[in-house]
Amino acid sequence: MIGAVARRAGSGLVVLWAAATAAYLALLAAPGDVVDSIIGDGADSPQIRAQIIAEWHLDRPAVVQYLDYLWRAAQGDLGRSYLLQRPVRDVIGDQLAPTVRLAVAAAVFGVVLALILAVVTRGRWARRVSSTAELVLVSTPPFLIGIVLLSVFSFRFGMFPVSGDRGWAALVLPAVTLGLPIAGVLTQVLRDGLDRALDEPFAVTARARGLTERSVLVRHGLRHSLLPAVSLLGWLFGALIGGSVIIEQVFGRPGLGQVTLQAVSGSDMPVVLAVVVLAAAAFVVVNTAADLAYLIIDPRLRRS
Amino acid sequence: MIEVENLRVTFRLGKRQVEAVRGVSFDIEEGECLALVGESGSGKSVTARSLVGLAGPAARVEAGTFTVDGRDVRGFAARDWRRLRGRFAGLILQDALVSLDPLRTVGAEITEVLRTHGIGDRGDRPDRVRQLLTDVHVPEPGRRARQYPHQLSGGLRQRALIASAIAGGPRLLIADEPTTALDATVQAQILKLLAERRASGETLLLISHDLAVVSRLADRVLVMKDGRIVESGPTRTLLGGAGHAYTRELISAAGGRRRVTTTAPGEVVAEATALRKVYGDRTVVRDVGLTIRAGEIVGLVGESGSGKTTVAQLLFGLTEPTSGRVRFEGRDFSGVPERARRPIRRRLQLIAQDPLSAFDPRWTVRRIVGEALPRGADPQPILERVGLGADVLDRYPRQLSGGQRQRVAVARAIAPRPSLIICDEPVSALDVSVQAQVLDLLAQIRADDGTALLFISHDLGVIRDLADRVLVMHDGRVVEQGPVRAVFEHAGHEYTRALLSAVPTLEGAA
Amino acid sequence: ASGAGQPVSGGSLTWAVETEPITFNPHQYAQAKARLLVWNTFEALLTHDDKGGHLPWLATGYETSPDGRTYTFKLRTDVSFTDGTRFDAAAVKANVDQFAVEGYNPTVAAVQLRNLDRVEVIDPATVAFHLERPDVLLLDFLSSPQGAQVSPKSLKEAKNLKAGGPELAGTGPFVLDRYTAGQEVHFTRNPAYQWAPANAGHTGPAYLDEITYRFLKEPSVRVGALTSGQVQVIEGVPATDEALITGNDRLTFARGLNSGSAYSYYFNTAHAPFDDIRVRRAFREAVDVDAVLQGVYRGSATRAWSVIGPTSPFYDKSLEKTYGGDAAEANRLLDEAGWTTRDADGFRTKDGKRLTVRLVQSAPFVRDRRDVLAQAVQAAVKQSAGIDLNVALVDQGAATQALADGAYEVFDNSRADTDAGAALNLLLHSAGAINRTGVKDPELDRLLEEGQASTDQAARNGTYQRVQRLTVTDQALILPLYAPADQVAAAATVGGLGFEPTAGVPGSAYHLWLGK
Amino acid sequence: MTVAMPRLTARRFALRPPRPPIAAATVVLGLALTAVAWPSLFAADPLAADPLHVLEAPSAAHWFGTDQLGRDVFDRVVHGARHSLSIGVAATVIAVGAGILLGLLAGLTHRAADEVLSRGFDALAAFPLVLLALLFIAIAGTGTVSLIVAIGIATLPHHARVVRAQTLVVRQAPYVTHAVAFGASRTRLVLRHVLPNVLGPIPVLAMIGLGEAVLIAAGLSFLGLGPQPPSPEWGAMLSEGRGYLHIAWWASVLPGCAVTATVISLTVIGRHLQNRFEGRHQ
Ligand SMILES: Nc1ncnc2c1ncn2[C@@H]1O[C@H](COP(=O)(O)OP(=O)(O)OP(=O)(O)O)[C@@H](O)[C@H]1O
Ligand SMILES: Nc1ncnc2c1ncn2[C@@H]1O[C@H](COP(=O)(O)OP(=O)(O)OP(=O)(O)O)[C@@H](O)[C@H]1O
Ligand SMILES: [Mg+2]
Ligand SMILES: [Mg+2]
Repeated sequence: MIGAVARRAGSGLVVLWAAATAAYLALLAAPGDVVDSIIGDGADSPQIRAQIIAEWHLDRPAVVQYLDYLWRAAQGDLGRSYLLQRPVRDVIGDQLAPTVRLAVAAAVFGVVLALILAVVTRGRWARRVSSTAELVLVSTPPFLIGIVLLSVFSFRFGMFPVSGDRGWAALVLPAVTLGLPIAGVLTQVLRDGLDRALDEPFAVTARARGLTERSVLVRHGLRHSLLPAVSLLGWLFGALIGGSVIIEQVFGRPGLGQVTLQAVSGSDMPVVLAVVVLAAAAFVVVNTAADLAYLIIDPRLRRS
Repeated sequence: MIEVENLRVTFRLGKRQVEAVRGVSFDIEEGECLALVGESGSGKSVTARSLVGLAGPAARVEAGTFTVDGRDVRGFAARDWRRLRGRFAGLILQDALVSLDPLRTVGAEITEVLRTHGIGDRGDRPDRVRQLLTDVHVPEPGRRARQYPHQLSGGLRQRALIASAIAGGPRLLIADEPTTALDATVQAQILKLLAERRASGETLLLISHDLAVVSRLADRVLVMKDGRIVESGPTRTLLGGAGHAYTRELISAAGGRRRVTTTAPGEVVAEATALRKVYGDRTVVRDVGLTIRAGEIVGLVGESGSGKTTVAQLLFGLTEPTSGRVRFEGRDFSGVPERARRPIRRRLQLIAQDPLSAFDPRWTVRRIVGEALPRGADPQPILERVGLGADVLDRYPRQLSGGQRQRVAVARAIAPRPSLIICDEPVSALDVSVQAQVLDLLAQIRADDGTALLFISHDLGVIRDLADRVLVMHDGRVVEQGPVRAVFEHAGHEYTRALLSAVPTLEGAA
Repeated sequence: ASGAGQPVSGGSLTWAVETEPITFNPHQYAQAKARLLVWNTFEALLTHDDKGGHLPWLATGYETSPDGRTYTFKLRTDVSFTDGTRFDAAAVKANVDQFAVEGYNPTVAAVQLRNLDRVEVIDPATVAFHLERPDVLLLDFLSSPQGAQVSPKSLKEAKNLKAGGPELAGTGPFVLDRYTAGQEVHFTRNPAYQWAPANAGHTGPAYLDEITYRFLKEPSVRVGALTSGQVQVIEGVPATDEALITGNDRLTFARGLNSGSAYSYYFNTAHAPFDDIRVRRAFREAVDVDAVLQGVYRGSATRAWSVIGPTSPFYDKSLEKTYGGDAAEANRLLDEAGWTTRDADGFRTKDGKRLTVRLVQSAPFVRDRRDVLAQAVQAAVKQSAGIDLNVALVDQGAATQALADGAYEVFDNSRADTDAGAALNLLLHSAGAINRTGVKDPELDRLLEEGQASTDQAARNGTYQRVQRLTVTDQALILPLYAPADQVAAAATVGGLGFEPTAGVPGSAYHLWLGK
Repeated sequence: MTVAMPRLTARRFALRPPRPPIAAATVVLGLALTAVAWPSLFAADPLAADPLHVLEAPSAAHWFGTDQLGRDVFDRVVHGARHSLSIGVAATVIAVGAGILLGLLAGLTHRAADEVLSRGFDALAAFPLVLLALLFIAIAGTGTVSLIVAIGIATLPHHARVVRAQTLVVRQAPYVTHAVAFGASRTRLVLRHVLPNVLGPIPVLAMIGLGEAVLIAAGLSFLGLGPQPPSPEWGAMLSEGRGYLHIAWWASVLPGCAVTATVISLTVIGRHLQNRFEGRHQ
């Protein structure tokens, strides 16, 4: 198991390097002059340009810049934001916590809801209703869900704050909005996994022992249905990150999504780059976690 | 103990109704061993599962009389059934390899029965589990209890499954094809174990499609076909003089029939010398040499994983040997580029175990067979040779029955008039009755065309009936070879003897 | 102050504002919507009365030399910055000199301080501004946010001087102690505050203990936040929601017209098609401004007829109803100008080129749903005259770029300068920092300079009326749309809400209290 | 490395549609027809503003009401079908086309190439889709073309993975072995057996992928990264209309419903086809 983790860490580093490099190449490929981006709406004069070039080391060969970038990235130094004129680390550092809070809350909500729905809606009608609802949730743009929730629960009933990141109450609606589609997908996967598991001969065997249907479900089925769900961890992570860009916009929350969006529309490549590298890092962690979860859930994968 | 009259089980599949069991009547007496035989899909499993109320959620079960343990179960609620299960009747499912939860330890599975029925208390359950495993002859029961199913061999798994079925101390044990997926040697051990259970007083309902298996154990036999019981009676009488044609067919399939009409072996068609195949750090085939002459049927037997298929692949030129050489029709067939093999490719054909995946799913039979024939040739005569009518020509493989598919595979293989056909377990996936037909067909083709066959099987009975010569493989090596009769009657190698002794034979047949 | 009763001290208030300032450094001030925040922390030498005149604030008074080239200010001596630094003449000089730093704020250096020669510290309580030529707009500058006084210590030490924030100390009634980008800015009361201007209505420290401004850029979100009680005050109430608020007796509503220039479209005459006055006129005729305003603002907007807003003393009322809204005339003018053919989408073309004009809007400056207004104008000119108005809503950087490259035909702007002359200097003078029309007219320049130099109010009125007629009527450089206004809605318990005299924008939090 | 299953596969787990998706097919067909024919035949100009009739509730004159500029929301939704669907289709075509090429390349060429390519697919497929699209937009700028390519690139890895996996399966299928027995050349194998069997499930995937693409496109243009106003793209309409949600829900909710209806229909049809393909409905 330790070997597996070490191997994962190794390939994780490769992924990180690849992401950093790909993002860097993308940056080089981006049209437009870096100096222009940095100047933004500031004063523009040859001296200032020269100063910027010196400050950002834009005069050195691309290879040197690349190696320098990797070296600094390895040390956690992701450069300075063109747009905000602050170290990228600070920009992201400030905004990381709200996004993580949102993502965790949404993930917990989505997963718990999915588990409950998958286990509870076993009857024919419950299942039909639930699966229709899931289909709708999965197919509805998250911002529509968000807007509707916002107007009902915040504007109409004033139950939750309209916007921002002030306390737990402000987390409820965004987390629900982000979590609902996730719950939709997960419920489908879990239910399908349950159906499959409960059709397997070992489930029949378990019933033949006199187990109640509920025990068969909980003791045998659930764990099997977790396997396909775990393989969705990476997807879940992607959905959380991607979704938070939109959700943060809808709910006016601070966070990485806003930072990314701003950086994307302002061509603030150091920030975009950092977000990509950060996401790659998180991706590596999540996938390692998924692999470990597999090992925990499925003894067949463990090497004896 | 159990009385069933006019049992009908119907499945609802969408709008369709499938009548799996159509009016079956029988009863089981305390202490007897009743066998249920019949071909695949005849309704054996459904009948057996109905006895414990597990016919499935889509099933509708109706019966004139249906008493279990003296109680009418027709109005049973879920919890009434639960009380019966495990306690009154233990069920050993058909698919031993997947009937234990792969994510839980064997011990946990057995403990579950104890806990469900409140047998013993927390503290002494591990001991009970150990005892149960010992009862079914699992060595090192303490260690095995902590292992997961995938860590056990097929035989051990089946034993563990039996242990969990008897954990609740049931009076009736229902064993649905308890030996199907197992090697012959392991089969014998499991049958022995079941005989022991029976001797200890348990009532046994044994289900099998293999008459040879049941003949050793059963007091009475019920023969099912198409959801009905076509014949029943004490084992001895039934095997002695079956009235129903279907039963006779089953008996003859199990009893075997020598098909060989020896032809004088011709020149050497294929020749392998000192074949060795290494995958990673595992040597899968070691030093195998073999010669096949025209018109000869060579059997290749051995337990699962002994390297039979790998030898076939080497002969066929699908993989290159690590060392050694294959020659075919006097030319080098290994160590040369595929381009060099191509001109004589058609002279070497293959029939595999699973015909379905051997056909491009988008191709009709016409196209499949057409590919093997010279351009523009009519596929119909060749289909006639394998006993298929023109009506299958425009069907897709999926729309054929297993037997029909294998016939198409044979037709495709013989169409280019090959000098050698490699058959890798060509009948293992088929019903006994269909098996016999395909084997007849192959024997006929050898007789007509003088085509040589390399026939791979783990079923010694089949080899005995068909082959001229046999090679026995064990752990990648050929441990014994020679004419069938010689090998079967005077096996030199102890492994061969083990294999042979495990072959079920029809006991009590006339 | 209906339900708020008598002023009481204490409490904390949350106010939702539309615009997040791009800077908290008053010297960098550029968004009218940020003005109410500036005056919480910073103060200027002078302030406005409600008649366009000036009142002393950090200064106790000033004298103008007879040649109009030296202004000498007497300063208060009891004032200190919140970082402990004393406010004195040296501080004033340090503030003005800061503009001379390269790249600090070139616009102010080039415009407002164009005529400044030097600042002289006469004694700690006396400071003199020496001008190269007479310039009455100096007073306007010294009462504007850009003329506000920042602690010299902050100017030297702040790491993010241009962005401002908690690092920058002022003398105001509040201290900015926390800023969360994208979220809110928080102020606490300055307990030492004792120097409110005479027209402030009260003296001593502010009533409120603390005030939080949350940045909610969606109008509907602001209204929702107010009606659901999550904030007590909002500004920028969309016209569509006014009825909702006025109909609710737990809420109050007020509107103030801004000073300065009207919100107008300025035509770029530097290249085709607006180098042709007929096309400019046609564009104006193609828009039925009243209908458009009715649709977008539900009749709550005041139509502008001139480049100057109707509250300014310089406003030329005679321009009203002299142009616009005549589609037939628009089409005639375009035919005459040679835009006679139409393409598949119904747009006019000439020599195979579509009659396209581009409007580039910078997102941080979009307020009052000006993006929606632009779309309404877009639809109007298309429908009535086949003009393709191409609207792009972009970030600040891209907008600057487009303007620098001349990649626009329409420029939209309103300025909330208290003295409309200051706005016109920037917009219309050939050296104006935001002269986006590309007009270089010696006559116009002369008029503007005359208006800036004269201290005689009547003479200035005359001068600026000629400027308006020249640009609006004669040259059709401008399509004035509406007079910017601020709308404030609040819970009835909030007292002291009002608008800054002259400027017409919501006032600072100094006046506010929270009734029980 | 085990790589998490991307979202498309996730959807695939879903239950079989409750009923033969005739309704779904009708919706999609209707949408497609509307997108192609209706705008030019019947509907009025989706850009035609009427400042005197803004934010009017749905009525006989304006089925879906009017928006903040007095434009007919129904007309805009109908025209939006053309915009949104063509963005989705174009993006899917890019994704599927390139996915097939790259997947075949990985599945049929040398081990090392496969290793490199499929590692790449794995990593990209698991990388947040929206982030991938955003990265591309950051480089290429906003706009419709950019949006299409961004979505295409972002969803490409998934298709490539499926094609690759399918290629490997088919390549090793016994029937390919059998074709070898008839002396088929490599090219013949690929053309006659591998390619047709690999491409078989592609239309199904594309159908589900199309729903996905429409959804992402709406999301990105909601963020202002797609077609710019006044273009009647559904996501953009939602974004514009949300400021008026509490007084005119129709201006934002109805375009949103159009997105949902489209995506649901595409998904249902896709799943149905998939079930058919996998032989569940023999
Ligand atoms: N859950 C089910 N739903 C629908 N049909 C079923 C179900 N279970 C069994 N059947 C059908 O009932 C018939 C009898 O099946 P059963 O499993 O009893 O056969 P069997 O005799 O045990 O065959 P085998 O030897 O292959 O195990 C078959 O046609 C099968 O397809
Ligand atoms: N491509 C391969 N890579 C690695 N190991 C292989 C490969 N093919 C076969 N083996 C191993 O070689 C051994 C022999 O396999 P082979 O398929 O020849 O056995 P077999 O005798 O045909 O068994 P069965 O009766 O189960 O078909 C097995 O242990 C198998 O795991
Ligand atoms: Mg069975
Ligand atoms: Mg084999």
